[in-house]
Amino acid sequence: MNTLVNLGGIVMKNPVTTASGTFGFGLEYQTYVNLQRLGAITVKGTTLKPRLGNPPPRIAETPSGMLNAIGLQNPGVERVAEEIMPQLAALGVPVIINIAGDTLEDYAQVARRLDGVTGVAGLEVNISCPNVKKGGIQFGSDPFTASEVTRAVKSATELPVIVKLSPNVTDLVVMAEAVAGAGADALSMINTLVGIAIDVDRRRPVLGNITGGLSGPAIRPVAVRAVWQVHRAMPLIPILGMGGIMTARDALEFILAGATAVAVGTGNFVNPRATLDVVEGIEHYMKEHSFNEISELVGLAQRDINKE
Amino acid sequence: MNTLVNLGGIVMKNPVTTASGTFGFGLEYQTYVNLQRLGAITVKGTTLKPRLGNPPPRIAETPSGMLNAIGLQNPGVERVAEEIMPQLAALGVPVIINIAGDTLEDYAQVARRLDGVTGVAGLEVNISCPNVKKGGIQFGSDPFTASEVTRAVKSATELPVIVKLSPNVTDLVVMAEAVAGAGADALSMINTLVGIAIDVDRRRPVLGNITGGLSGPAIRPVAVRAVWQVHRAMPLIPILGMGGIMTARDALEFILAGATAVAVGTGNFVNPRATLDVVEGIEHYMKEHSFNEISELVGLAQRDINKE
Amino acid sequence: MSQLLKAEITDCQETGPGVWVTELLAPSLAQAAVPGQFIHIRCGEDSDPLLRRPISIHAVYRRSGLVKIMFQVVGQGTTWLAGRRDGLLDVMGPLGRGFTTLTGEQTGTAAVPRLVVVGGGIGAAPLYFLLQELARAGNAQQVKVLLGARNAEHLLIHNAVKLLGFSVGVATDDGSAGYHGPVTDLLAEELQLKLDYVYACGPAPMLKTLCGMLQYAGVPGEVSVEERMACGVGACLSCVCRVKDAGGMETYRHACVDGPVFAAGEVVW
Amino acid sequence: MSQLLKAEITDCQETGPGVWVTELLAPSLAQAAVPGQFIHIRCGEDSDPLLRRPISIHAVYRRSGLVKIMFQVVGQGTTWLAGRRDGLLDVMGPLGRGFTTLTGEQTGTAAVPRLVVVGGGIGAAPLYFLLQELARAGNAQQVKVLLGARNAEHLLIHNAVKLLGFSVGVATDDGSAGYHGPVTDLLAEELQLKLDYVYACGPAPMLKTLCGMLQYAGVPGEVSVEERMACGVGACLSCVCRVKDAGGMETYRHACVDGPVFAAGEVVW
Ligand SMILES: Cc1cc2nc3c(=O)[nH]c(=O)nc-3n(C[C@H](O)[C@H](O)[C@H](O)COP(=O)(O)OP(=O)(O)OC[C@H]3O[C@@H](n4cnc5c(N)ncnc54)[C@H](O)[C@@H]3O)c2cc1C
Ligand SMILES: Cc1cc2nc3c(=O)[nH]c(=O)nc-3n(C[C@H](O)[C@H](O)[C@H](O)COP(=O)(O)OP(=O)(O)OC[C@H]3O[C@@H](n4cnc5c(N)ncnc54)[C@H](O)[C@@H]3O)c2cc1C
Ligand SMILES: Cc1cc2nc3c(=O)[nH]c(=O)nc-3n(C[C@H](O)[C@H](O)[C@H](O)COP(=O)(O)O)c2cc1C
Ligand SMILES: Cc1cc2nc3c(=O)[nH]c(=O)nc-3n(C[C@H](O)[C@H](O)[C@H](O)COP(=O)(O)O)c2cc1C
Ligand code: FES
Ligand code: FES
Repeated sequence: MNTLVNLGGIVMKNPVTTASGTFGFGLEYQTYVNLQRLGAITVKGTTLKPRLGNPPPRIAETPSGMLNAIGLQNPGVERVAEEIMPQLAALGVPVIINIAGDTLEDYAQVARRLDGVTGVAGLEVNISCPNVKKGGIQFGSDPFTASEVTRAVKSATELPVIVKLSPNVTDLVVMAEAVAGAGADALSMINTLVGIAIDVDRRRPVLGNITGGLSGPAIRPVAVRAVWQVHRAMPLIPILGMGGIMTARDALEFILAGATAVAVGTGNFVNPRATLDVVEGIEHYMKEHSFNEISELVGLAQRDINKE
Repeated sequence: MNTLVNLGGIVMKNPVTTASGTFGFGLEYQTYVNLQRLGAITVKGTTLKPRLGNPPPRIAETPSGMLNAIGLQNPGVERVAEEIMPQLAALGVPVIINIAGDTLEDYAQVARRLDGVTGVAGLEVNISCPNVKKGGIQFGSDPFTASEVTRAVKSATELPVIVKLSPNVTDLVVMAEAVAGAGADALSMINTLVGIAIDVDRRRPVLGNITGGLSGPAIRPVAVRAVWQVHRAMPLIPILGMGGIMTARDALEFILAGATAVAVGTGNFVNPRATLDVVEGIEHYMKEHSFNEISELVGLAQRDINKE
Repeated sequence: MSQLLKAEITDCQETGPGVWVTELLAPSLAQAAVPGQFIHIRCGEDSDPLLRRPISIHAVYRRSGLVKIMFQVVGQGTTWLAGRRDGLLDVMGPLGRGFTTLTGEQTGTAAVPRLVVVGGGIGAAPLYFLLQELARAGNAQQVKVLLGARNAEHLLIHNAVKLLGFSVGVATDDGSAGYHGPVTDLLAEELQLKLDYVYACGPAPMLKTLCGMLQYAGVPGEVSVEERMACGVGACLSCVCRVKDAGGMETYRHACVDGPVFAAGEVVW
Repeated sequence: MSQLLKAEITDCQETGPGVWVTELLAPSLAQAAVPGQFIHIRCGEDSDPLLRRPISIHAVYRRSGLVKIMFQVVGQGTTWLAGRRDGLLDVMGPLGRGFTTLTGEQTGTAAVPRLVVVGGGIGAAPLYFLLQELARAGNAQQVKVLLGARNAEHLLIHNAVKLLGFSVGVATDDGSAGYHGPVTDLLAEELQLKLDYVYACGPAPMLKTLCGMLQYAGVPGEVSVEERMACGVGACLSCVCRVKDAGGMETYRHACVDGPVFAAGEVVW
């Protein structure tokens, strides 16, 4: 049985990684998870300068989901490269670093700094950040700015670049085409949906930041649809699928819809062993249904569906 | 205590109605609900000609939500006007008819046919239907076509017109402004999110139609956010809020975020008395917190939030 | 008339591998229910699982106000249900169109009609209530019950049905009890003699075969089908079953209100 | 070291109005736990409620491997938890940084230090474990315990604490037991004499007042705070608490790993 996948140049021994921001730098979960069993570790959003993040409360629970407004708290790319990467590199597992910024130049600088750092196997570009120069409009909601960010990052690094798409758009395929056209090696989807929870007793939003990002099982159908649509339109670009994965069956929904690899996010909070349970469950499924190559499963649910 | 609201010309004795497609024509729930206690009854999507709907399976359950792809099964506007409205009119409760179509002309004709039919208090225009003429692009995802539909319906009827917005867009406020500019008397939000569920054993989509609309508590944070954003941008246009309302507290989230009235949808399936529980729960809340007018609550959670 | 009620759970027992029988104290349900109808059960207080689960009424004891359901644990909802040993259960019911329980008069024959009742797997659940009613009507002699299962261990209701006085034929996929093969083979034998009516419930492939056989033999009957349901009351239009109408035109009917029991000749498989 | 484990529920009792004590058989937890630490509990098998719930360790019996938690039913998760009378509970723990249990040596004084332990409402829960440890260290004489509650009925742990040999002062909002007023008034009295260290847990307003009093009096201490948590292990960065660092600069610390116990002077209210 072969579970090896190639995610746009990042070679993973199995298709399972972690969703950025939900697994810290991996080390936080070492007590529960043998990190070396993971296909890759995707770490939290890293910016040029350290960031303190948003005022609390930063999370709110919603039915089968949660809202978060962490606000990209992180120690900055310098400390990630100098202090954290050496520890992670020692594990021998590919590390994907999620990067973010307020300007194109921010993204490019972070990417440049990480180029060649031992252990870094690829970058995941979070384009759901407001573009300060363009009046707060998100890079991720406009195909042109999204392609600009992609180009800026690509030209700053030799590393494989995954662009992470936001589901909060009218047409995800347009976004996918734009960033693929600008050189993205892979796509990851989905980032969180924008949501609000109101505290009915205090008559104000629960979160300090008012809006937050909705994640968890609640959004899974939206995420699977995103993967399906993009894989259908662009079958050749590898997709890292995520959104509400708790079990191997959830992960298989994404793979059957067209994802080459999957990431476990909020699921880690519920079951700290979720990543390994997914790895083992996929292996079990392949054995049970006699699949030798994980690639046979990718997009399989679309096979008998007529092209419109 | 005064719970009377005016939803763009539709006067409701309390702010609670039903979400289109989830309450049949109301009569199906008569055994469980005293329909006369409702602020209004919103009935299922009605088209010019009868429609058979999509092949089964038409629903799939997802975490705290469900996907549906009913495909607008309905008996057509003629039978709704002739056979169903007389029964509903006898109740003395305002009836809102949800209308849909493939072309502008379809919408206009359905609206014209319902103009003046006894008991019909207003129309709710479902713009999440593919525009046949424009190659299947949804009316609801393009501001221009959405405003065209609104104009077509407005000029075909004297009835108050509520336009129902789809959340599957990059910027809901742009859509809201477009349809308000075209004469919509009120807005309703949100329609379902587009989703897919995969049957991992059969390795194909669960729904006959592949994609379905996600509803239920899972989407509530997205719906509350939609109401919040639109009310913030356009505080004067009344909003009918919906998406995952199961209890009075859920309904109050929408009202505090800026909704003038609320609709219970998927919640009816779980608790057939949900609408009345919401009516009573809102009254109880107003008593407990000494609010005399329901209007005092509308948008209250935004009051102390600085305008950006 | 259907009601929304909190029924007290008075008993809950595992009666087969993964098959549970829960007993509810619900006098209004016991009074109103007809065989083939179902109840719609809320499984939990939270929003996952969200939708109610439809389960047929398995047995009714009108005098004591007790109602039983029999269900197979297959997923989230039924797992939750099997864990309830006491307390109150939130149910809607009775719902749907049940079986037409035939008497001699209804079939227009002077004699007691000759009926066959066919159950496959967990499909046997609603048939016990039907047989209770047929036994009360006093025509057990003229009813043959055929039950199919994967193997002997998975056979349901056969002992209880014998106690009601019915003659029972058994078929298993592996031959570990009764006939070795599909239960429809036993029906084929019964169809050699004149038959007035057949009632059936079971997996879709079995019902499909059975409807074909009945059509070929010209014998009327009724089958209970399963569709995914949300509302249970005809409001959401999710539970469609493809049927032929009187004129032979194909259309959709709703399993929750037009069914779950349909005339055997009506269903398009 | 923290573990993910299935702990057997050996008992569950309501000990106050809406306050429950659940006993778990969890030897590894009993061995490793320090007062002030918490466990992170999965409440249900489905996805609503989704996140684990953090609950402090209330009591530990190392020899029998038993651990108790004491919790107030306030919502979905705690309602579920109060319904568990047996079976296995999915917990992670022990988590967080607990109280520094002071001995004479640590404070640098030759004599046994004079300590005050202040609990408000359900905040008393983790303090019992702290007092168990202080009693084991044999300095019960030098510890004063102050407990506040809404009214006499809502008072927690006071009898158990007396049994451990501690002297207890009580305050209630309505005067139905002990002093009529906030428990911090009792602390003010204690602060008249020399005090070495104060431990506290309770509602935020109480802790805020208390930290102000300690700062004014120049007495060191520790408080346990509550923040909303997702992961419980420092990975999600949700549970931030605003603190002053050594240089007096304000920054965020994470209640799940840097706390829930913080130095009283550190927290910015
Ligand atoms: C009218 C009617 C009467 C029924 N009577 C009985 C009965 O007496 N005993 C019994 O054991 N079962 C009965 N069923 C089937 C029962 O409703 C499903 O097994 C149950 O809903 C599964 O719920 P779950 O949460 O355990 O499984 P899920 O996790 O929801 O699903 C497990 C499997 O069951 C299927 N399923 C889910 N919901 C339905 C549904 N509404 N209809 C058909 N399949 C479904 C799913 O596709 C999946 O394969 C009946 C169904 C209907 C429609
Ligand atoms: C380190 C720590 C230790 C704790 N120890 C105890 C204890 O020993 N006994 C006890 O009764 N409670 C304790 N709590 C509080 C307990 O975690 C919450 O009461 C519980 O999570 C509420 O869950 P629920 O599902 O019942 O309520 P929900 O429906 O989730 O919420 C009910 C209320 O509780 C608040 N709440 C929810 N989650 C948290 C959270 N993580 N932290 C703070 N407030 C929250 C909500 O804002 C809401 O007002 C502790 C909290 C923390 C952070
Ligand atoms: C607490 C939290 C923090 C997150 N931080 C980031 C981040 O820094 N960068 C990013 O691209 N996505 C971030 N995400 C989004 C996740 O990586 C993921 O796309 C999303 O949560 C959906 O997956 P899930 O439902 O499995 O959590 C965060 C999500 C959560 C819940
Ligand atoms: C089974 C079903 C059928 C629906 N049919 C319609 C419809 O005909 N027209 C329409 O505008 N919305 C329709 N909707 C959407 C609902 O009216 C509502 O916008 C959505 O379900 C969100 O609310 P909820 O989460 O409370 O269900 C339907 C929803 C469901 C679940
Ligand atoms: S289940 Fe809703 S119409 Fe049948
Ligand atoms: S709860 Fe996740 S960092 Fe503290």
